[in-house]
Amino acid sequence: MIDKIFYVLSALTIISATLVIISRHPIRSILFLVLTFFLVSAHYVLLNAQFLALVNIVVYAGAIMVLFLFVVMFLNLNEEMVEVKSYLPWFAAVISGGSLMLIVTSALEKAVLTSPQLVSNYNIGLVENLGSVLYREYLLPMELSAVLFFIAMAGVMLLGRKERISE
Amino acid sequence: MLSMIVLTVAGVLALFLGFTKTKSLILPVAMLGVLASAAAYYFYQSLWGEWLLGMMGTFGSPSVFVGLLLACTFVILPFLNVYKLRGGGELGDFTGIILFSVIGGMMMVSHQDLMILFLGIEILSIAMYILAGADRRVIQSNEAAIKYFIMGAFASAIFLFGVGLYYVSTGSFKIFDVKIIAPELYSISILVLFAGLAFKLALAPFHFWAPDVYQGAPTIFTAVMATLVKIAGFGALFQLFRYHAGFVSEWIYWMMILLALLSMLIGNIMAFSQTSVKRLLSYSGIVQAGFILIGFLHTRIENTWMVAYYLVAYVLASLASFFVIYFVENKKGSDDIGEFKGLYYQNPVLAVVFTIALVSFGGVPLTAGFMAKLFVLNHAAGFGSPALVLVSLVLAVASMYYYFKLINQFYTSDESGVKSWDISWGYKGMLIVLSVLTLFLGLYPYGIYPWIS
Amino acid sequence: MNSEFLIHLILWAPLVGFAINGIFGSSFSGKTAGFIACLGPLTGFVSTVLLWSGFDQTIQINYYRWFGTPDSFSVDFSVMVDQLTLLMLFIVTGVGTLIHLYSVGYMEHDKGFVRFMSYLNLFIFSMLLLVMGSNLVMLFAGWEGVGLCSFLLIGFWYKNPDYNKAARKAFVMNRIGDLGFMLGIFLLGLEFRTLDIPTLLSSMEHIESGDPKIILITILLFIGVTGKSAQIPLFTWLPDAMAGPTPVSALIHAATMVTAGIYLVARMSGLFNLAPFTLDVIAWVGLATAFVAATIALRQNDIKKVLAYSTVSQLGFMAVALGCAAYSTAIFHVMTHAFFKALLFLGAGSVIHGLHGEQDISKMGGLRNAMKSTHLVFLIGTLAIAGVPPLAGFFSKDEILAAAFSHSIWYFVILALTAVLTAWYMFRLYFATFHGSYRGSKETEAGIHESGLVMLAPLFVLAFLSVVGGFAGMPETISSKHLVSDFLKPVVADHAHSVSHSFEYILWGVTLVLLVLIVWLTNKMYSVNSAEVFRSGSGWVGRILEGKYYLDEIYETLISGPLRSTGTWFKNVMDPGVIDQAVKLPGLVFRNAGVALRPLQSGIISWYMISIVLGLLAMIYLFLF
Amino acid sequence: MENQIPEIFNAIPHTHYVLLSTILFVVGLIGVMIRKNVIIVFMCIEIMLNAVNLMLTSTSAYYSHAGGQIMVFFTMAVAAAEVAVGLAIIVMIYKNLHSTNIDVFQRLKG
Repeated sequence: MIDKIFYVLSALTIISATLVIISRHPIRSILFLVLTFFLVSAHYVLLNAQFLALVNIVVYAGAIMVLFLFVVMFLNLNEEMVEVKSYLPWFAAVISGGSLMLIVTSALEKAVLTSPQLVSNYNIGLVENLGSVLYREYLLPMELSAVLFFIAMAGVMLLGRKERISE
Repeated sequence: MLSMIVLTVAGVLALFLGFTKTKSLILPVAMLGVLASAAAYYFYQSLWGEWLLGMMGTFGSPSVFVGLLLACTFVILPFLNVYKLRGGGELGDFTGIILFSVIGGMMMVSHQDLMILFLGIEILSIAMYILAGADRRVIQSNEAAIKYFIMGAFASAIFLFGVGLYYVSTGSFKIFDVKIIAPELYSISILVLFAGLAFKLALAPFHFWAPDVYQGAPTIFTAVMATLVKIAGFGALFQLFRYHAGFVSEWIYWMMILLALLSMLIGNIMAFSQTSVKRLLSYSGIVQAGFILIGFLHTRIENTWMVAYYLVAYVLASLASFFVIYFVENKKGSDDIGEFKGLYYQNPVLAVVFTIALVSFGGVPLTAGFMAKLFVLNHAAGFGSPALVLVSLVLAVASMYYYFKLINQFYTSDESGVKSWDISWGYKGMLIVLSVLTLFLGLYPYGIYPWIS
Repeated sequence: MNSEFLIHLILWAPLVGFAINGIFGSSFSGKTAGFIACLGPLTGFVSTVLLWSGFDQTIQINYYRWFGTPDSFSVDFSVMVDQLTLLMLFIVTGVGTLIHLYSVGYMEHDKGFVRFMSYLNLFIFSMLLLVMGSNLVMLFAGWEGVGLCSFLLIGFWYKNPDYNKAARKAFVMNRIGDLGFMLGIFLLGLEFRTLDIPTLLSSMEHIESGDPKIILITILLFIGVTGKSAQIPLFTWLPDAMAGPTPVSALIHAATMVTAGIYLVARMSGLFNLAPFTLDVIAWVGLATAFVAATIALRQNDIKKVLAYSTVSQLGFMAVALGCAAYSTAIFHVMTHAFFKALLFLGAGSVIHGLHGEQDISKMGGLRNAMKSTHLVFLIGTLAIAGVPPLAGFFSKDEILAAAFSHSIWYFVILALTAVLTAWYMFRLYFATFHGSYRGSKETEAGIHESGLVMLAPLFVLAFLSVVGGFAGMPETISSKHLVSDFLKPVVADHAHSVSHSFEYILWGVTLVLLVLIVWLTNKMYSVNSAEVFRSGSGWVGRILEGKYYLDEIYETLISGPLRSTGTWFKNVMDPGVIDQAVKLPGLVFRNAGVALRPLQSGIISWYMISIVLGLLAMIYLFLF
Repeated sequence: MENQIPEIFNAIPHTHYVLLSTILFVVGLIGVMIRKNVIIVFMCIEIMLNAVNLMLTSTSAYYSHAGGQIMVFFTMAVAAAEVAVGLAIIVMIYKNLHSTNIDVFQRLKG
């Protein structure tokens, strides 16, 4: 049962991601991207990572995609863009993407990944577990990511401000 | 940790001072912050262990590279003053962003965990995307920002893919005590991580963004990109391979040789026919990065000094040349090679400083650049790759051609009738100090040996 | 005085002069700056004399440990003075002082006077570093330093784009030579784990003669020599470098810098003796250079160009001496050549000065009346270089001929022929300049004037030296004491040469007869009133020589079309044009490759990202599969 | 949920998840290379980040190692910061050039 769910979900995820990159219409791309995020969240639920599933929907589908949508609307880009018809980049992209996939696949084939002794706790994805790990083991990156937001904040203010030149 | 807190506080202060009327305080505060941070780093290192939770290390190479980062920032900060002209609000932003980006750099050079490395790269890169686009009404600057941003984000995604594969193949983000579960996947992950870092370092064939971005970005920030990012990137690479040298096999050695050669070759070839000096120097930066990479063959903690010495030589010359370009560009409105004609007659200090910087890039004896190349090539010869030494020597000599073509311009008398002009003594003094250091380190490399080993 | 102190003084005085003039020069009057600049080499010269008077053994001074690598390889910042260095010090500081003095007069009206003098000081310092350096890195530092100064000084009058080009040409050719030198040093360092010259030479004892590694190293070093000492194939920069001010031509491109290569080989004579093959190469290159340059000089009309080609030719003589392992002979010729060539250049400078910049000998003539002193010293110089006994050039050239004769008859024949040519073009120059009647315009004739005392004094000193300099090395036929080679014996590993006395006498006799003949012929041909004889068109030989074998024209055709270039290149493979060609080739390749690669840097982000991915994939395929 | 084994760990091998993430990553990669609209290119980069997130989360679950999921947390933080800055840059450039077509940005080249 669960394996069927997995395969259907995976297929849907890939299809929806593909639709993102082949839709001519930016709004459609955004909607498919939101769908992809939901599907990925479903995978998280399957993996017992409820907290991430929730965060994924809130942050990605909620905040980030709304931002995208807002910008697209703001810039009035909700019509098709005339893209130059050239098959060379398609060709190069598909071939290089395909070979990257083949490389990883062939490396995966030789690998024996899960060793049973590693699997001991299946509840790590729950929020109480994650929270304690985050604030105990991973406190340093947690605090340092504040710097990241400082920069983003200062940067957006800087880039958005009108430029004044007083000689 | 304390030093990073100090830097953050200084950065936040700078941001807030930018909103108030007391804008002249920004730079002193920032520079004091850098000094305090350095003091905190070197005098309270013993306190670090409990704070860092094994995620960052201070032993060995990190302390050298952090020192370099802070010193470099200290030199760059006063030059931000030129942005006072444009309504000081931006000065606070720039200062704050640069201070924050140094924290990213510190994370990169002292990481012991890929999580920290990734965060550090992002902090530094996002800061650089913003700085590249700082001249918001100049289309070149806009273009530089978007190019850097799109490609940088793409490279970050690839780097993150490497992190993911690393995690799959080892079950951890730690870069020491590695238990390899899937060797093939592990090799791929190391290669992908390397490629991600090579992008940030502008090593061929991942260098395409560099000339465009360096040319388009405001010159002062080009100097930041050419120095801070390179120091942080090479520091991160050093830390990564210092721990992994034992795990990855021979191929990494050949890969480094290939990338070094490719960078030197492509950088040289492209630099030959450039007319924009910033662009020329960005290609020359690619060549220099190739040379530095030679110092990574068989990365060991004992090699730190060599890489650090090369970086010091490179940073001194880069800062000097980009600042000179800034002043010329500011005066004449373009960085075309023709604008440098007769520079000696217009402003002898700038001409001489730039000459020394270029001569050092080219590796003429008695400059730091010569020593740096000599150490690196000696290292390569010691590991039995005479062909590499031969080719790099030939390329180093070939590079002299375009450096000297530029130098030639400075001393050609110029009929355009541009009057001689002057810059303030503070900047002049800084530039002269950079040149004197270049010469001093060429004459007495041991002057900094105790600091970098 | 303490000899170590003297060495410090010799080395650092010019640098101090450079620093003072470089930093405070703008606030000095011309006289002060000139005085300070002259003080540097003068101090050096006086100290050298003092040092020589109390000299008994090699002195080495280690300033500090310059750099080292973890694998116990280190290089000191150190200088040493032995007999060879001492002799070179005399030349560098002595001739240097005279030329400084001369420049004060020659350049006083130039607005860049102070800058010029400070460059000259810097040059002297670099040259001292070169001859005093006790290890090859020091030597190389000086080597690069003189190259840099030469680059700055050639292009000193940058208003003319030609000068710019000349400066760049000199630069590129020298870099090719330097590359060989650098590789040689690198290999030496790898092989022997030291670059200290005395240590290096003492470790040569265990090495067999003809070791391929040694041959490779010496060939590489010799490539460096061909660049700096203007040997075939890297000689064409030197005549072009005459674009610089005349004192520069005299100091750098005749007396000191170009002899650096000869000095290097003499310095490393122990090493070169182990590579007979390299010595043969040096000899043949020297022969070719001497002959080709002398033939080109026959038809040049620019007074400085004639002297420049003559310099190249004389350097070829020195190289032949080196190739015959007669190192002290080569150094002896370096010394005498420094005297008379500096004299000739400065005399030419005086002529040019007097004629307000005219350099074409077809527009000169009859100057012996207007410029009596210059005429006298120039005549002495001409006699000296032509080899009239008993002037300086006679003895040194005679010695080289003897060495060549004892080595191979072919060397001797070619060299003797070249010596005849030398006399021919020098007397042609002399008669054309000072005899006949003035061929320039009437207005300029009125302005002809003799140079001032500041310029003439050095000329007289040099003329005196050109007369007596040769007695330092009289052949054993005359005197059993050869001052130069006896002095250099402890440091230079000469092979013994001897020729029979009767041969010497025949040689001298023939020389004298030929000289008289040449003087008579050239006087008849070139002491003329019209410029007709200097025009081209006298047969194909003349045209080729006049066109400098068309080196420059061939180069021009090549540049004009990249498409045509390949074809022309093949056409000219057997032609001397290939020389200039080959020198330009790396630049051409790089430039064309740059043009070819530029489309890759298209500015299109998609393409950049594709290339990132392709690069990544290529790396994975190359290294992991 | 007292540490009982979710079915998925028995039914699906870990490699399938890695493969799925790789496919998603490659889809994003292709999108980046072929699309001309900067905003869409940027969205494709988001797909790539998400693919890696999936890889990290699944690996974290299979290895019972919380680090992976913490890393996802940070990746999201980074993505948010990147989006903020990136969209600001895009808006800025749109104000000057009135286009988001990637081929318009060709002034700097050579």
